[in-house]
Amino acid sequence: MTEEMLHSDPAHKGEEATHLSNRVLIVGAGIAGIQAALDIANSGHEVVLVDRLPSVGGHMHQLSETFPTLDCSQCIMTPRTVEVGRHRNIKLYVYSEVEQVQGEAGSFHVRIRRKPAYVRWDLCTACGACTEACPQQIPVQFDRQLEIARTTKSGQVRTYGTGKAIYTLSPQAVPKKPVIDTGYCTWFQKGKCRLCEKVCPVKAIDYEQQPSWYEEQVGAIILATGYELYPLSKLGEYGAGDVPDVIDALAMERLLSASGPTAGLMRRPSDGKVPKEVVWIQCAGSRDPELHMPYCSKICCMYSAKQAMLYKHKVHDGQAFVFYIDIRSAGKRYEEFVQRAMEEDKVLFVRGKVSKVFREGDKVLVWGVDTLTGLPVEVSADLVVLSPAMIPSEGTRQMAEMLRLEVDEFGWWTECEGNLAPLETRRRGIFLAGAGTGPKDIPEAVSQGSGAAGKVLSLFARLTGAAGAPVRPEDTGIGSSTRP
Amino acid sequence: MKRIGVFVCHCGTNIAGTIDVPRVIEEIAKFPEVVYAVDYKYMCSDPGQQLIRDHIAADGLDAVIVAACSPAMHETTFRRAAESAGLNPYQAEIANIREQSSWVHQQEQEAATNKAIETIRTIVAKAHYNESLIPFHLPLVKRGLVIGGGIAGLQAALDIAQAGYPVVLVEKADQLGGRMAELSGLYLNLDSSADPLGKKIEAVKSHPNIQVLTGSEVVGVGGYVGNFSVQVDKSPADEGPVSGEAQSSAVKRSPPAPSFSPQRFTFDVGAIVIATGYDLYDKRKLGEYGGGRYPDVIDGLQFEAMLRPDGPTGGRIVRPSDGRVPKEIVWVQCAGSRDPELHMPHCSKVCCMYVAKQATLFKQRVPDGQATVFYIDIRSQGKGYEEFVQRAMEEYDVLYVRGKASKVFQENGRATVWGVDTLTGLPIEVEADLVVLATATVPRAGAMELGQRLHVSVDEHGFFSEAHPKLRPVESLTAGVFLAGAAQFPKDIPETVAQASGAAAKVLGLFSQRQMVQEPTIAFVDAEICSGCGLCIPSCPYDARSMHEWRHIATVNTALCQGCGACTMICPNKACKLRNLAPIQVLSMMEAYL
Amino acid sequence: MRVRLTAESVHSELVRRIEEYSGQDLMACYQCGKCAAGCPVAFAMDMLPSQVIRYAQLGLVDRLIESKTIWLCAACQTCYTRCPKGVDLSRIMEALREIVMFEQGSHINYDSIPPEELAEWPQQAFIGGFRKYAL
Amino acid sequence: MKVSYFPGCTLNTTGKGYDNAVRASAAAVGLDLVELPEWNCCGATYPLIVDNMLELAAPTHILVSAHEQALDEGHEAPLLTTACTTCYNVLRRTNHFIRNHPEERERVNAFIEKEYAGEVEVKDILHVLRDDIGFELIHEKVQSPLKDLKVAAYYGCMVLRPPAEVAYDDPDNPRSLDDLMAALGAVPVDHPHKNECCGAYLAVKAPDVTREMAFTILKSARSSGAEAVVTNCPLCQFNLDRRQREMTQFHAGFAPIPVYYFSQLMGLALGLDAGAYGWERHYVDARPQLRALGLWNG
Repeated sequence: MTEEMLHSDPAHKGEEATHLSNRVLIVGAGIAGIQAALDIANSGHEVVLVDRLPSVGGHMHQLSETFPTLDCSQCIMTPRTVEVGRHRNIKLYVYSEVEQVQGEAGSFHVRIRRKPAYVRWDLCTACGACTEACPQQIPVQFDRQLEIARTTKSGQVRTYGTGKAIYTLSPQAVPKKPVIDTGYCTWFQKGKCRLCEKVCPVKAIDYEQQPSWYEEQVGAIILATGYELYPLSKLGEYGAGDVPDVIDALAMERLLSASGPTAGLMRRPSDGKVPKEVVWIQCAGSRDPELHMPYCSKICCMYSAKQAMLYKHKVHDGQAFVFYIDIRSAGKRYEEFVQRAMEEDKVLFVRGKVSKVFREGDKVLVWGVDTLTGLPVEVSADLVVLSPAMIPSEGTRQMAEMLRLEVDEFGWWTECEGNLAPLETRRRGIFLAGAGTGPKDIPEAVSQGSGAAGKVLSLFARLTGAAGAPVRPEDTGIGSSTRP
Repeated sequence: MKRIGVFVCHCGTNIAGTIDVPRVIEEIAKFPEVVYAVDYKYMCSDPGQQLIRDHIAADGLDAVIVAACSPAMHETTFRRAAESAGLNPYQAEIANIREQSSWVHQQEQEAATNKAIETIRTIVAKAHYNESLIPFHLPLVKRGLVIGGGIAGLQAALDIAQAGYPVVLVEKADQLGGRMAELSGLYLNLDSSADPLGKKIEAVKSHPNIQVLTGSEVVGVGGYVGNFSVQVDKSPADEGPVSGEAQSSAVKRSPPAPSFSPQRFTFDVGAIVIATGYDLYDKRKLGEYGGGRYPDVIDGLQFEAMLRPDGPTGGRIVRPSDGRVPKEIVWVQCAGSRDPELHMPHCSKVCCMYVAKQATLFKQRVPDGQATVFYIDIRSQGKGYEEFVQRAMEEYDVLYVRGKASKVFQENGRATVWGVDTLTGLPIEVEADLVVLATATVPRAGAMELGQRLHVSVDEHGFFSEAHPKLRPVESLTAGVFLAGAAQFPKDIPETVAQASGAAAKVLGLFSQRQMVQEPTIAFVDAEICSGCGLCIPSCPYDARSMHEWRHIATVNTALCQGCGACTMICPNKACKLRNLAPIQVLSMMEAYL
Repeated sequence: MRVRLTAESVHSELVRRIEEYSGQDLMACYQCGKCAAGCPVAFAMDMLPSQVIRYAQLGLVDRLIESKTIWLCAACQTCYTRCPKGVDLSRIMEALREIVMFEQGSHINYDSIPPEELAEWPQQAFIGGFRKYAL
Repeated sequence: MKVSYFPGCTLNTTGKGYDNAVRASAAAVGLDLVELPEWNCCGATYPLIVDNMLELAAPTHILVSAHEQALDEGHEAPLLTTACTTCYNVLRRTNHFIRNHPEERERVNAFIEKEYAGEVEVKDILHVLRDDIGFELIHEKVQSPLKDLKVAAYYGCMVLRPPAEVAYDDPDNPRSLDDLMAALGAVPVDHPHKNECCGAYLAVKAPDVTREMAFTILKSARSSGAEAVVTNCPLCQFNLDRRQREMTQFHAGFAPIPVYYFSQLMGLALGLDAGAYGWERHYVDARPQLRALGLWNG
């Protein structure tokens, strides 16, 4: 795609005559935002892509493998992230947040705040020397704050964080530039160390770096702000997040991932042992209008079946138990996938919601029920994986206020109309994609990403007056007789 | 002599965990023409690609080999990287040492390492002969074809048309609207679906960029992305003007003179959206439920028809057998779904929700009625769906019974369902006035044939196959053909609408280009050797071959050729060759290996 | 008492024997309940046919051995005919009967049956019953 | 048409009347049933455990006899029929197993010291009458039509399940017995439980359970308007007929209903002497009904 091609296209005629912008702001560079960005950029429009993490990829980047094909998530994603990183029509603002939006469809004025990375990315070559030199092992958000115990040479069990105070999200990160976590960095906390500065061959470390602000002019906005998981601390009956071997599903993804803190080896956090009995608990905070979230989080059934399957592939003599209320495998080849987990990997699905999870010695006891036999059951597990409710990502509400848009009582974006306008908001020129409107699996998020891109492209054509050239019957031979 | 650089990827531990990468580097550095060899943790990462670019410049490389994963994964990535460093992209090759070595020989590290070295050696031999190629440019017809006038097709057509491109919308039935027109209302808000659908239909019909052909079928498709030639037959029964209010317009219209030959339209389009939707599984195949045998055992769409104000009963819920208002209705879920042994293996996705909606509407209209639903798992995973089902239970007293029904029979005017409540462990019998089977959602009849006509792959059941289940859900595996709605797999309305807009975006992306770019790694005919025997013509699965008009040799239609190589196998004199996979390359690769 | 599920219990020797004798994969069952819904003897059973598989999946074979259900199965094959997963439950029932009879001996005593009753029975009922309920 | 015939234990003893009727009716429509020269019990249940070799020996022996008879006596094709549905089920499934399991076949052959690979075709008598003789031909031979007697055809389990191995009819909605009855001048009534199990050999262990199962079937036949039930299974005939003794006691208002063997009605319709058809063994005497219709003057 070249500029020349762009402007020779009839769909883009008339642009130059107006003050309207045909650039797009996309908030969130998860898979939905990435898809929308690529579809729009490949159609010749410029995209401003903003994400608050230091690299693009969102939650999909954290996943080990994806259902139902068990494709490695990072592997299938890399072509997209690399393309985003290199695309001439995509302007990337990572480690940044949208601070202000003014204007209307066709001309929005956007202010973006970029957080200080304390590393001058223009100089950094991503050699990794800083991270290697950093003495501070910390539990990192990307690994869901996991801390993994390892047995040292002396036989002692010691717990380590899974990253360093200066880090990049993953080896395949785009862009692959480090940031400093000031909350842990010994220099910021105690005023000493500066080891990273010493080892950096290009003098890119800048402890004095300040936030910076950027202004952008766009004609449309796509909100692809995604989801977060309900905090374990709110699930007291399941250990409130205080039991190290009770982890959430994204932490399990990291444990299963080859690029995760254990390099894909199956180890439990408390003592680094291989877990032989693992329990998955569905609907941890979902389908619970009384105490937590009333809605179904949609994807948990599938990823739990997948995780149980992957766990069995790593620990052949292990046993996986999944406690559920209803198995919701309603997608292409999903039902077959779950049945395969049962048949081939002997995953035992137990119908009944778990009531209590607690520590007993070095085990985690799970009290549940099998509603099909009517028996109360318990499992003395080595590791328990919760499927917490999906919730809107932090800051969605504030962004809604800024944009004068509606969110529902839980904070999910409200669509213009749930059935026939799922990608539109009530404001012209602002569109939605992905899990920001409610839980979605990857193909749905990707479809929506493309869909929102389609909406933007259509809008631009209308705004710029390129649309509406009536068809000429002689082109198709379909005469006017077919029209009333 | 070429200057070849080899870049070996660890792929984290995927490759390096099994293969002794340092030894690979040591060995390949000895190969002739290899002037540089290096390894890196993730070659596909930004720094990995930068490494390649840097060395193309620094070492004056004129060929690059990346020893990594399957070319299906990253060939494009590395070719682009090479191109951005000024190298012809077709001088970049992949040696697959992951899928073909490290993954399949995890237990034999020594052998895996040797195999990796040999694999790279063969690619080095190939690279020696690689030519610098330039992609072809082909003209692009900026007109879309949408097949199917349901909500998916309507939405896709509108999005494309509104962006300024002409669209032809072909619908088999005499009216637009598809299955959505058969629905009584939408779940969640229980709005009648007629209104919003009517608006969409109106928008489509009045859009100056859309031409609608109802009562029509796509009977032939030739060509390729950007240049499809389409043949559509419009049935003679529908000669009159198209109208969304066909019910009214059909009332007073003198029948057209009988004509038995359909009207044939032939035109070119650049992209196609398949939105052919779904059918319900034939309930007659469900003998144990008496489908088709008992009048008061109906399927979900038949019940929808009863709920519709414009339906045959005028919106009254009545028993087909005697026209009375049913007091007790039983819904049987998974009728033919989730049944790999006897019927369809998949979950039909939409039944749980439409059953909850139907039960709710029934209770609203017959407040003293009893609604019972037999289910295996309640699948209400959509925005507001869980709450909707819980409301059906709480506010409308719909009784959900967990267990698949086993038998339905009608006796003395009542329809009896034999089921089970697996939660109490009790066998259950419900005598009802009406039984609604939530039959499996299957592709529209004829989907397989349409797939064949379009050279688009479908799965074993007739659902159109997406290019990638995760990341390319709206594209088919055939370039220029996109998918929307339940033709790909059962979907609810919001999902369908979003996917349709996604398919439209793909069309718009394609149309935003000035012309089509075609990979140059395709077949060509060596005119010197070709004897004009013509064997290659039937061997080509893409109809890319023909005889030259006056020279007695075979020719290749470069736009159609996919580079599959079938012609090279059948050609007796080896006059058919693939660019950058010439016989001499294959032979030297074999030689390198042996 | 809570029933403790462990990796060992769900793969106990008895579970393995049920699978071996019956030739059926217990985990192929996803507990839809259609077998129980159609079973003509379910009304008389103390445990649903689907629950027989469920107890076996949970490794709770003791309870199966005590159940009346396995002796009430008439092997009519209605369950198998309609099973969406093709699980032949009557074979699982037969395997369980075999296992129980191997330990406990026959489950029918023909001596206690009045001779005039015996004379009425069709031969096939007598022989079939003997084959199902006696070693 | 010559077909090997396996009576089985029941038709040789308590079901003698059924057997007599089958043989006479078959002969009357040109079906030459040739009893196997020597035969043993089939085992009465098809073995359902994986290691089934011992239990397969007996039925295989019968199949071998049929094969030898067909060869010795020059039958058109090695075809074995039986009027006992249990025997049919066991023999048919055994044959199916032998055909599809070459390794186990070798073991069975070694055990019985024969060479058998499934050459014989096993068919239920009703299947033979339907497809090899034809109900139309039977209809033509009817001497005294059954006077619109409303009958509920009852098939039981053995000729329907498992469908892939034994069924020659729709397992959910079988028609063959209904069609035969229509050919004989009766009126088959549709009723939903023609394929439900009546309890089979539970008869010997839990007669009360069998009673309830039979009641479900008979009640439904009655309410569908049937005046009689007709079956092709001797065990079902016993369960449905005999259990009516207690039914009145447990279900007030239950009106007993005769349960015929199909061959009894066939013999009558063909105008044969039905004297030896075992009427005296019925618990619910069918003769008054037949007398009232003028079909019986004994």
